[in-house]
Amino acid sequence: MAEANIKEGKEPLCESGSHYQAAFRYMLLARIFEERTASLYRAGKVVGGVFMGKGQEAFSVGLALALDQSRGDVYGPLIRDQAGRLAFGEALIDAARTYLGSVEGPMRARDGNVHRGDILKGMIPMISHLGSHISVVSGRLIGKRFRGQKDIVGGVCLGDGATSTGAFHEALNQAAIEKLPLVIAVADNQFAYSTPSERQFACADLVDRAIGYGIEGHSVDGTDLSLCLETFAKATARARAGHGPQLVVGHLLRLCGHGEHDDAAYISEEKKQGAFGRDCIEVARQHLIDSGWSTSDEIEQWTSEIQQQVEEATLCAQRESGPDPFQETWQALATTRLAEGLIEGSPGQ
Amino acid sequence: MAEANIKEGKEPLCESGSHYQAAFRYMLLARIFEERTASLYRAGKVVGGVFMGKGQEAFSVGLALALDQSRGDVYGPLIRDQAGRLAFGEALIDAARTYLGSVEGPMRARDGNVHRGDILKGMIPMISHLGSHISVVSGRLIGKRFRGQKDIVGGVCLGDGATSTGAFHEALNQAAIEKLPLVIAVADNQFAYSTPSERQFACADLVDRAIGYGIEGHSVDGTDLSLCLETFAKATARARAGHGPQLVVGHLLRLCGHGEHDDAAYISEEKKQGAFGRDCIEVARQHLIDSGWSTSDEIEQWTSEIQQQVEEATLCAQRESGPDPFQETWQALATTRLAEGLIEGSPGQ
Amino acid sequence: MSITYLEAIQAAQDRALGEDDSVYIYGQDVGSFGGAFKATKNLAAKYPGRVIDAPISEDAMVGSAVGATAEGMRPVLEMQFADFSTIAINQICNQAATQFWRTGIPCPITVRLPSGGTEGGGPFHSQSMEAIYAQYPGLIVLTPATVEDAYSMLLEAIAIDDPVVFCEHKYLYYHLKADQLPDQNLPVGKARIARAGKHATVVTYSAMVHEALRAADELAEEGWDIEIVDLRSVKPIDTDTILASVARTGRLLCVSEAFPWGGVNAEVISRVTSEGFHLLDAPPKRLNAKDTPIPFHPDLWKTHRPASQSIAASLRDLLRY
Amino acid sequence: MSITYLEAIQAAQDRALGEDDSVYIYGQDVGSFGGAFKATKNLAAKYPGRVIDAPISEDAMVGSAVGATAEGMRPVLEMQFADFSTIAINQICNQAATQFWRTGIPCPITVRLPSGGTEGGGPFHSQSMEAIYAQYPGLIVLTPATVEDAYSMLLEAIAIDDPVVFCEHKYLYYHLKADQLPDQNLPVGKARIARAGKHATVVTYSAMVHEALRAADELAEEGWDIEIVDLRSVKPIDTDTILASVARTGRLLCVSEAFPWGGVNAEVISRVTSEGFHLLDAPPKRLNAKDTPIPFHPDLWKTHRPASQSIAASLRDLLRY
Ligand SMILES: Cc1ncc(C[n+]2csc(CCOP(=O)(O)OP(=O)(O)O)c2C)c(N)n1
Ligand SMILES: Cc1ncc(C[n+]2csc(CCOP(=O)(O)OP(=O)(O)O)c2C)c(N)n1
Ligand SMILES: [Mg+2]
Ligand SMILES: [Mg+2]
Repeated sequence: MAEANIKEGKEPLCESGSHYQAAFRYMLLARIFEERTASLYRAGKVVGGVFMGKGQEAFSVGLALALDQSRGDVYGPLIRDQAGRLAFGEALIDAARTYLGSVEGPMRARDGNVHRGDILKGMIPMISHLGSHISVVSGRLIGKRFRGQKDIVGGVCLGDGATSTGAFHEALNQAAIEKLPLVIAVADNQFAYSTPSERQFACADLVDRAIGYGIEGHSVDGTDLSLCLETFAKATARARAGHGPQLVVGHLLRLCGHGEHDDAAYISEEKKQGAFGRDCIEVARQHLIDSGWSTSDEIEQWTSEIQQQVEEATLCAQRESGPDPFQETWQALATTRLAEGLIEGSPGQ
Repeated sequence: MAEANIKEGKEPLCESGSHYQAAFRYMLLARIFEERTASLYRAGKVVGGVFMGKGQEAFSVGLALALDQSRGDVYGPLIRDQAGRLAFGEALIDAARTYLGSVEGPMRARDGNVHRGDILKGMIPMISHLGSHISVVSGRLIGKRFRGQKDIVGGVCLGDGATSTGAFHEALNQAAIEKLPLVIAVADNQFAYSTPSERQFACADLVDRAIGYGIEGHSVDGTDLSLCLETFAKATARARAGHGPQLVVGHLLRLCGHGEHDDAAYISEEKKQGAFGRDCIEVARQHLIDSGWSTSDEIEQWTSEIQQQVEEATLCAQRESGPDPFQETWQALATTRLAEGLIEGSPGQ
Repeated sequence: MSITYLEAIQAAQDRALGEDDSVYIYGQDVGSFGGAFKATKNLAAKYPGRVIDAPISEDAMVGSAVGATAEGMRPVLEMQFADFSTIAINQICNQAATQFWRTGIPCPITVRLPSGGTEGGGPFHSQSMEAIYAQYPGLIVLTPATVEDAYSMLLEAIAIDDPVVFCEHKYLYYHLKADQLPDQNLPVGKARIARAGKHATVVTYSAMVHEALRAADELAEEGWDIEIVDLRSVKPIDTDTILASVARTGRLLCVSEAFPWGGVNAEVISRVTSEGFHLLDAPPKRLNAKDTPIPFHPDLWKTHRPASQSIAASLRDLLRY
Repeated sequence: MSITYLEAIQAAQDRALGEDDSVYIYGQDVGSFGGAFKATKNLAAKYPGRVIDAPISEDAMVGSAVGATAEGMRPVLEMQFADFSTIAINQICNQAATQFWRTGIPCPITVRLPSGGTEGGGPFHSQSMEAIYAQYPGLIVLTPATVEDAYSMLLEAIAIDDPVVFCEHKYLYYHLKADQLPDQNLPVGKARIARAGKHATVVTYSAMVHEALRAADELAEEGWDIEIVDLRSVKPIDTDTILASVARTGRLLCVSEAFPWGGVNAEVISRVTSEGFHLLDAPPKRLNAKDTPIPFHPDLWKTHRPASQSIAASLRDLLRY
């Protein structure tokens, strides 16, 4: 991957070609990787479910590129943030290993697919319960404040549906009280599984929630990479500068099923043709060409490079072995002396 | 109690003398009863804690008088709603019995003080977990909708602190989606126990939350009975007319400790002298006199009548016996055949 | 005709909606989509306005259901996975479960929990939470192991005047089939002898009944006759049926897919040893999942939960005593 | 000097804050107010910025603490009452408890639960939730019964690299006094013989230890010598100490203030009967609170929970066997 020097300045030049290019390439990588994963899923080669970020790559990458892992920023992705994960610094092989059940993966096959993370590197390994990772990201920011670390930002991702959870509310309110440098990215993709937005919330735009928490809000067309980069750059800069939590709501459409098992027949043609139904990758590709930052040939070239890269990662992960139950410690405690001999599934047996 | 015909029309005449008088007398009754209870508490005669509504009577009574129990309205009071409970239709003796541990009380001494309620009469018996009664009130409105009952309103009370709970958020959002005729009365008394508002929320006024749920909001000086009556009359009428949930935030100050065990030393003189530190009962008394609706003599007269009434209720409850453990069924299930013989605290013994 | 465990659950809800207009269904994606597992397939169209999509708000889902019962409704709630019921646990255990005792007014809600492990389910889509709920007074906790029970017990759950936590096992959804739905069945509260035997008793429930049956087949080839008691309901527990079985066999193994500390196995062993101590010819044994979160990878998962092989091994130990 | 159980808890937090600057305290009203029970009295002034008032958001309280551990912090959380921890149960059991197993990164949080019944506490300010938490893998659950244990075990809880649920009993807060705080004590994980005896063993913990001691005094007058094992920690459970005691006495009564289905009593009985079946001269017995919500009125409450009289009665039954 081209690791363009996009994170140097505090405020990246959003409309610079190299920044946009880098963002686009992460999007492309995510898309191609996920498509590969989906086809492996259909072939029965993937453990667990596959949840794609199709249509959400611009918004996802927007937040992640505004964060800087090396300075200590924290990132809490959710199920549709393959693009953001890669942009934040995840190695593709880690993703491949997790989907393909390799024991070399970051979760050692104990947990799977979208639940992967790397705590030490600032990437939160989400649990499934929606909304519950937000306060975890906040806690890291609180911890960093105790440690005297300054100018840090935490970014956290969720969908429209997750805004209905009590955990979302408690965490946002807490972050507002503590005036934490937290950027909350809500990808409003118009559906939570099959449930349309009108059955999920009743405000006009989820960004309307910001005022009720006393935090700043931003609403953006999530299909437009330029706007996403710009909005997250701004929101992140505001958070870093001490203006407290920033709620960023992206408007877009999930261009796939909830998971690969779902044909999403419930998404109407009207929505697909609607304002936010366009594919952010196509939009970005066109923008790259129109602005003269790339040519279609160059993009073709990247595409085949990326396909190659994905193929390699996938093959590598597939060749690795799965976990060996007999090598497992089967121990849930760090404190070994307090771990009981419940190994046979029954105390002391 | 004077049961003035204040509930006849859909929109009560707030500025009518009789309505105001009735409201005032409920406030006075609540205040005098609670003071009596507090002194019984200090004498060690009350079971459990005592949480007073001192300073919140106008706001509390405002909601309750806008509801009409006889038409099927539902009321979900919280710990500082003695005034509202009485105005909604609670018999004083029920309150006295609960505090004094009489087995004749509505909770049969199984549960206590502020947890009392009467499900059949539309008064929700709150559990302690803050925020969790809001969706219960919503559920009753959903049930009534299924039953084809129209023009019903549910009123629910809570404090500023309870707005930080996930349950509050889930319930408000749910009510907004379902467009329920729910009036949510938030008594912002500047403290949750000892915790001041700035450690509880970061928005300017909790009414700012309304827009984020897509519901209507009202903010009112909770120390002014006229404004409270007017605001709740309006909010309730809007809810009844199908305009969905109404968030009413009252600004006031808790004029007592969190409970009678708490001297509230943490409430500053400044807050006490502040805009919302005045006693709503004094304000209302003055208003009654100034507007020529009552004389001080008349109010004196009510006061001694009420004192008498409180004395009688208290004495009556004190004379009644407490629960007899040997008469208890000790059965948590309605379905007797499925209740196990766990009576000796141990199955089958 | 052949009907799956999942279809039986759909059919029970269909019948309940059809027979009683106070029944309604509320849960995420249960409406026109028919639910994440299709347990409410076609019901929204058949019963307009009575099969309702909920926001991702488990606490409010249950709270509102409790309120609706006061208006005579009988709500059936679907948690998308049992694991997510932690978000509603306060409303289930403190609101719904305490209401009858506190007020004398029953609270007939049914909370369906798609429970238990499947391949690749992982730590948060595989949990067996029956013993968490069974600890709280005021709840009935059901764990059907057969298509027939899934059907009749769900119907009964909806009819019962108390809050019922209905733990249906996802692994059985498609794996289990029956020829037809029962007209009559054992009532809730009664355990069932899933297999008669004389050398040892296995007390179990839900998906583990089938693992135990397989283990019994294996042991039958070795000449052992294993009796299997399917609890059906873990609260209440049908202690009499268990004791009668142990009286016949003298040996007890309890099997549960839940975590090992406490739970149904410990409760059953406590009852048997307190009330039927002299019936036992050998120390009682139990087999649970391991004391770690439920692993994502199938190879780990298969080792984590009890299965026919480990049950058979435990039985051999028990019989050897 | 005389120090209460509650003061010991305050003192342990004081010392932990003083010795380790990664410790901080977070909970409702814990700051300048010193907490609903004054368990953090004076600490906010002594350790500025490290004893922090939380909003009424138990879920976010615990979630944020989990996050802070990744930065090397060791948060101590106060629930205002154990009962309110249901709001945080998902973060405790699914977030904190699974983290080490999932990622290999420890999660050292301590969650203090003011637990158990007091007069007039009622259904929602009296619960004993230790067995709910003990069921989940990845948690340590402590239940101190003495002033010394409250102090030393809380210090140890904060030092332990795993999430600890610290169930401190409200009834003991003021009732229990000691002369001084211990320099040394039994480590977490070890049970304690609270009273040596030879005719029967009572296994219990927390406030019930004192009820059991009173019952033992009563029985002593009748010539019986009762041994009492104070578990101190309900997860892990020190099975060896229990078995050794039962080996001496041949009789077992388990006593817990929690609801009767499952829980610590059932777990202990299961262990003893599985591993020490032959040690028992009589069927094991258990005594719990009744299977209803905890009553508000003191007269009901006293009957609802086990107390010295009912323990003595159970022991007489057991000894008569
Ligand atoms: C507390 C909780 N309840 C239910 C679920 C099941 N669930 C998983 S994803 C999902 C839909 C999420 O929708 P949204 O937040 O909009 O994200 P999207 O899938 O659209 O990206 C649901 C209901 C869950 N994970 N957590
Ligand atoms: C979920 C939950 N957490 C904690 C508590 C303990 N508690 C009882 S009242 C209270 C303060 C409530 O403050 P507020 O909502 O502002 O109401 P007020 O007392 O001011 O009327 C707290 C923290 C509770 N009842 N429920
Ligand atoms: Mg969505
Ligand atoms: Mg308040």
